[in-house]
Amino acid sequence: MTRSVFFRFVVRVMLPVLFIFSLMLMLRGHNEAGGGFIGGLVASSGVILMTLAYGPDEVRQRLKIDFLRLMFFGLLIVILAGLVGLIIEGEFLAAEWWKPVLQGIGQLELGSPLLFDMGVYIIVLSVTSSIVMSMADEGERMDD
Amino acid sequence: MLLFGIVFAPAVAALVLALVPRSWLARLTPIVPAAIFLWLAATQVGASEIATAQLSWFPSLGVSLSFFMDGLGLLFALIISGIGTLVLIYAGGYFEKPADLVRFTIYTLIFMTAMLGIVTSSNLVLLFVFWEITSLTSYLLIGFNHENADAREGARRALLITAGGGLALLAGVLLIGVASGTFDFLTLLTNPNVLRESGLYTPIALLIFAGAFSKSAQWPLHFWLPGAMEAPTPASTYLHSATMVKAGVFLLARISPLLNGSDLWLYTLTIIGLITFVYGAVIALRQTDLKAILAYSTVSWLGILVAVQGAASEYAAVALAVGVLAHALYKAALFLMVGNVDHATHTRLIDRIGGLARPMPVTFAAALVAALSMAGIPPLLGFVSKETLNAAALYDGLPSLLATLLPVGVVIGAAFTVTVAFRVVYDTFIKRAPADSDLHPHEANPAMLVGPAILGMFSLGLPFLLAPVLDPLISQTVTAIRQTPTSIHLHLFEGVNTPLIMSIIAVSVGVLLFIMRRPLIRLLQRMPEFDPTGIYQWLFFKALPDFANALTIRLQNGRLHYYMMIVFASFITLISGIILLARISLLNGDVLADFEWRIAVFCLFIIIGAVGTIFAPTRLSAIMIAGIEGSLLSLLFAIYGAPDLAFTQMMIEVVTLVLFVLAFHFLPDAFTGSKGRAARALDFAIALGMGAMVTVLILAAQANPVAEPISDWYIENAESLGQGHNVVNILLVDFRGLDTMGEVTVLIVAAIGVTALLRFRPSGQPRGQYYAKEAPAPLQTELASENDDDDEGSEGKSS
Amino acid sequence: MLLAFAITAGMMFACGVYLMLRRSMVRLIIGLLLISYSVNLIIFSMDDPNTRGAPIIDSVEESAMSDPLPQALILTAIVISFGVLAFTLALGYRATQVAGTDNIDTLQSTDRGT
Amino acid sequence: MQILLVLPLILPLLIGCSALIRFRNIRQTVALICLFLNMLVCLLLLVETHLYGVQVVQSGGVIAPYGISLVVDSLTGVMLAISGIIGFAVGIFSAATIAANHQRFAYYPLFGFLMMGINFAFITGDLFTLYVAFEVMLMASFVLLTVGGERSQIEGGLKYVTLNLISSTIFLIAAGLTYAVAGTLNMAHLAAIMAEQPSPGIGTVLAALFLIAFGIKAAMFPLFFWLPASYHTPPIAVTALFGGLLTKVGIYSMWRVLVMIFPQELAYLQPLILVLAALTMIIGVLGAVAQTEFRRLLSFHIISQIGYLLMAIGLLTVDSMTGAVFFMVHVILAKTALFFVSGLAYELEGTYKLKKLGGLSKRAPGLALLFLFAAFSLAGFPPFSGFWGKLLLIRSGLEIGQYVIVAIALAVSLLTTYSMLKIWTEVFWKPLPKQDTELASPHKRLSPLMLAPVGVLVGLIIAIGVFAEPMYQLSEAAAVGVISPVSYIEAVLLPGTGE
Repeated sequence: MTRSVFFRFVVRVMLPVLFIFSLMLMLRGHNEAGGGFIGGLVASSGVILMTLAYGPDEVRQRLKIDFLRLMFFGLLIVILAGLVGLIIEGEFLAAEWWKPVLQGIGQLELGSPLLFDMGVYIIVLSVTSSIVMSMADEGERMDD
Repeated sequence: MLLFGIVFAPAVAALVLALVPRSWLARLTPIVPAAIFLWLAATQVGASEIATAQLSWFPSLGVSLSFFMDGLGLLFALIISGIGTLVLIYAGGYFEKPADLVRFTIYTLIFMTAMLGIVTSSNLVLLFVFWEITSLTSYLLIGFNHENADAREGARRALLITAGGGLALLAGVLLIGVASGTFDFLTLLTNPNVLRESGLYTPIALLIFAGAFSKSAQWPLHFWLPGAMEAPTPASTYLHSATMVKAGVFLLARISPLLNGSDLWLYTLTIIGLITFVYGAVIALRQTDLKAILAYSTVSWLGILVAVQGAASEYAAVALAVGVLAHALYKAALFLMVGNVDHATHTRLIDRIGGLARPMPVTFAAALVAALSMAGIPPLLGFVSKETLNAAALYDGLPSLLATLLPVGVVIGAAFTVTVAFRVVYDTFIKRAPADSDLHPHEANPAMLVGPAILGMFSLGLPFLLAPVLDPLISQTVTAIRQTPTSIHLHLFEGVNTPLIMSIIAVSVGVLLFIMRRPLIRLLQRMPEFDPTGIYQWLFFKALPDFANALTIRLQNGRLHYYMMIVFASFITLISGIILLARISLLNGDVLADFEWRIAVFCLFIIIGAVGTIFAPTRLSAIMIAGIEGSLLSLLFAIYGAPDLAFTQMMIEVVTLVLFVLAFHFLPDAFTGSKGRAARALDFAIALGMGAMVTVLILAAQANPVAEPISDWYIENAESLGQGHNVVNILLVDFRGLDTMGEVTVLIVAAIGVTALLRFRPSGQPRGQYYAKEAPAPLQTELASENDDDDEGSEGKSS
Repeated sequence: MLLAFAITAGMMFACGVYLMLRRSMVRLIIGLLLISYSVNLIIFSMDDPNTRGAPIIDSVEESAMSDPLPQALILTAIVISFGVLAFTLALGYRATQVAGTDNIDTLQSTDRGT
Repeated sequence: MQILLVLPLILPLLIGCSALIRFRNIRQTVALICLFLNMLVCLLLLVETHLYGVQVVQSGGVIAPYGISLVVDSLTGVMLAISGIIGFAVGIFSAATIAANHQRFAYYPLFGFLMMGINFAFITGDLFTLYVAFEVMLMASFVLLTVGGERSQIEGGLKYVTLNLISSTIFLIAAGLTYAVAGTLNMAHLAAIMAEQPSPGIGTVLAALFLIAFGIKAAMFPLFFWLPASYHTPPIAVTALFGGLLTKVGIYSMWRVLVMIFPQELAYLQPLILVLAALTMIIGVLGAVAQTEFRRLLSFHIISQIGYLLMAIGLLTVDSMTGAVFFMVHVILAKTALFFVSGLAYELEGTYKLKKLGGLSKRAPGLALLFLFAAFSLAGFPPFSGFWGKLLLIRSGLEIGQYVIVAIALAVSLLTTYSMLKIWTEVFWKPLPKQDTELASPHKRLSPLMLAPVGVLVGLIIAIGVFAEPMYQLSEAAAVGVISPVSYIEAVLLPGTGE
């Protein structure tokens, strides 16, 4: 694949923006449009852009994340979020909220649904990224 | 409760033997049936009470482990245990390898339990269970020497025929249950007309006939029995002559009080039985294998045992009881004799042997007695049997057709039986051996002589013990068959009467035929034979596989296109059929109420895009158009108040496009596979049909709501229960979190799948290139032909 | 507006089916994609089209909110069909690779032969 | 209580997460422990349901019909128990037979996800969740089917995937339309609503949609083509798991959705289902007759047995459903055991072709005995489980005078015997063909780990045959629970009364 320098530059600028945007989408999901899915997808679009710009091998070197393993951590988090409800409320997946008020920042809303959404975020991110990178690998081999 | 012991003792012995497979233990097992025989003979013969035993088994179905020992069961149980003892003793000398002896003994003991179960069960389903187990053990015994293809074939044939009959019997038994509400024989007997009065009498009777006839080798289902002669001789003796093949006869006798008396019963049994009798006797004569001769003569005798039951007279019952006993005694002896001859000369072909009387005197003596009994020569038991049979054939309650047919048939069949009996003994023992034969015969070992000797003694001795031994037993049996208390007094000689004259005619003719047997046999062998084996072979090994092959190759033809067409066509047919038949309304008035041009045009664009994917000239353009479709759809979602949906759809769209491009960027850039115009038109019709169905389904669902949606609850409770404002998100992570859990699982599995598909390849499939350059193998038309491309291990290789 | 939705969904489905029947691997997968769009639209049309407010509390009147349940279902369905589609793509890619052709009807060996 | 109903989902998911463990042996041990625990939990659930009635958990504490109810009634209990047993058996068998390089690609995690999907499908009380469960199951089966990448796997997989995706699509449409019509997705709620609707009506259309969707999954005629195209291609442990369980989930869903929610509509479709059942039986068994390869032959038999289960739906009486549940348990056990045997024959002789196999009754008498029992059970001989299954189904047909289907079922049973004898004759009795003796691995022995799962399954087959009454009681409870789901509806919709 031919990758232009300009494209690489754009991607480098875009990446942090996309990543922060995706986290924001995930966190606000409970109240406004957004959530783990969308967040994860946006984050993975960053990885996709990187893959297109640098090729899968370089992305692996730079990110040092094994997405195939990461997704199982995401699944563990999802299960954990379910178990929180089971242990505290006695109902699997029951919502459990913890809302400490922090001086100067305001009220934080932490809860098992948020944990759940985080798990979903991680899974969607890592699944999409690993699929795209596997496919891109194939393209690399083809070029050889 | 002793009945349980009697029935299951052999099976327990088999289990012990299976756990301790030693030949000395196998040699001890005859003790079990011997004990059963002695106990039965000592306590049950002449007993006034019928022993019963019952245990609950499957009460919901009305099946219990209930046994009873009436006269009919007793007669058979004595034969089963008595001959079983002798056969097991005989086997101890017959088998050379200890492992074979153990295996044979295990099978035979299990068979013994099953057979005892058949004759003592009072529950019909229980009877059927045992019935099928005898078929299975018979299968294993016929295929005992399974290295031999004939043995495998014979075993399969026997099982297919008897299992087929078994299925009919099962249906019959279940129909009895449906008609009467019980499977218990003794309960059924309290109202013996219950089946005759139900509308199901004819099917029940026919199904029971099918079961009994297949088991008892009645013409034209008899042909499995000669094939069963591949079994080791002790098994043939026991199963295919003395006991199992009589199970059908037993079943008819057992069920007779419930079903007899109709024309169906009378004519079917008499005519089929008579045909079998004459056919078997005649065909037996043309055989040259000693076992085949005996097998056909067994078929013949089973025929007459069925035929006499048609009229259900007292004479018939007596003839049946004495006939079963006499036949078991002499035929078992003859079979064991064949085993000895086979052992000594390594051939069973009657043309290849002769003059065995001197080297094998004991065997000869036993065989002679048995053959004379078979021929019905006084004063042997066979003679008594023949007399009772003739009397039954002359029963004056028969309709005129049968009144002539039966006696004539009996005499003809009997004459041939005489000839066969004489031929077997004469040609084996007395006639000089052929000049070119190289026989070194020797007398069999003692274990193999016990059986024939004892059986001979019974055939010879019983006629002189009629009053003390046989009369009570036969009386009990007849009482059980007819369900009316009867007292029978048998006589060896009753004066000169019609039965005796019939006997004399039969013997005379038989002797005459024996003298001219050589031309007769040659004539018979030249005659065209109606052999159902050919039909069976054609049906099961030609027609059936050919049809199955042709059908399967047409249906399962490997073309995904055709599979999808069938699925879609089924969908269209079923759904449109139901909508038309059930008159589902499609329009509820306001489908156009909130019509907006803006949206209509928008929808039109989507439709144009969809059609565009079809006409897109290249792969890339098709993918791009599909991407635009997704974007339009997400806009539509946005317009109709679904921002999450719109956003997700949009993002997914981008990722999908990237994947498409990555995956198919390197493939040859041309669509293939388009076929002719007609095929295209059919595809088009199916596609349009599916689309129309979707449209109709949406309209139909909206036009016929039956309940209010539950969704208001979510909006009302989202804030209080879900602690958030975005109801869709709360649904996903709170209310319906399990869905989401399943969904992310799908994603994870998909990621594993993609990685595995792309990375894990069999050796020989290099990555990143094509290896099937040329066209694949041409269509196969023969399923049976070997396709080595598809062989295991080489599946990955390039074609 | 239901009629427009119904016809649109139907046409998308029809085009999807037609593409699937084209015996071409790429078109098969595009067909599957179109069909999944169509199904999303089918479920989406279950809601009353007069309610166009996003189901986010306090953003609009509750009576103007669209039904959140079909949306949640579609979201799940979209994501699932994305996973499935990704797998199918990889499978289709590998199939064209082992067969050396885009033509699906050449893949017959597993049904035939013995 | 709570945790018990969730464990059949969590334990298999944990197997999935075991992919994180780097060492193959530990991963395998974890998987086997989880499968064992899963089996125990499932059996415990069966016992509990039998003693205390329908068990319900509202996930997330959201009251029905708004949340997703997890429900274990008698039918679910039976299905969970049998799938737990099969799962563990296949797990052990996999440990003995699946090659190490196969395991590298997350074999056990995929297996876990598949079990999760199956359990999820059994346990959920929500129509859309059933769809999700199906997708989990399907996706896992897609991957298990194609891991290895042999050409045959790719080809078979493509057909399997495409046709099953069509099925999922139809299912999804049906679920969406059901929500449009009845405004709910909770099965208990739906059953209560649909019971009051006149028939035929829109419900009949929905029932027909579900019939097609589940008909594809269950491999009903004429929708079965994906099965013979693909089932023989993956490693035999996978085939055994698929052959034993997957199509049966389709049948289970028919019972749960068609019989429980749309009984009146189903009555309208009954004649059609009977015809389809007959054709499924016949085509399946004829397909088996035409095969000369061990696994293919068994694969076609799956279809034939599905016909028997469809016949019960076509008859739709308590007796027929009881027979069907009984038959289902039997056929899952027997089919899995037979696939195991075919795999072990392959281990010994390196081929699945009947022509090239032979002599196994001498070489592996234990295996021969196990095959004989399983095959005779499948053919419906006493004293094995298949006999009672067949008998109950046939009796239920005779009771309501459906003689034609009964006659067909009996004839098909004879052909089943015929093809089982074909395998027995060719593989076990026939001497090993001479020209292939050098191909066979003459010194290979079967390890106890390979034989144990077959032994246990065959032991169960015999146990069910001999102790048929308890199994009948369970089946009857399951059948009654589906045909008149009052207790199911009450337990889900009126919490507190079901306990």
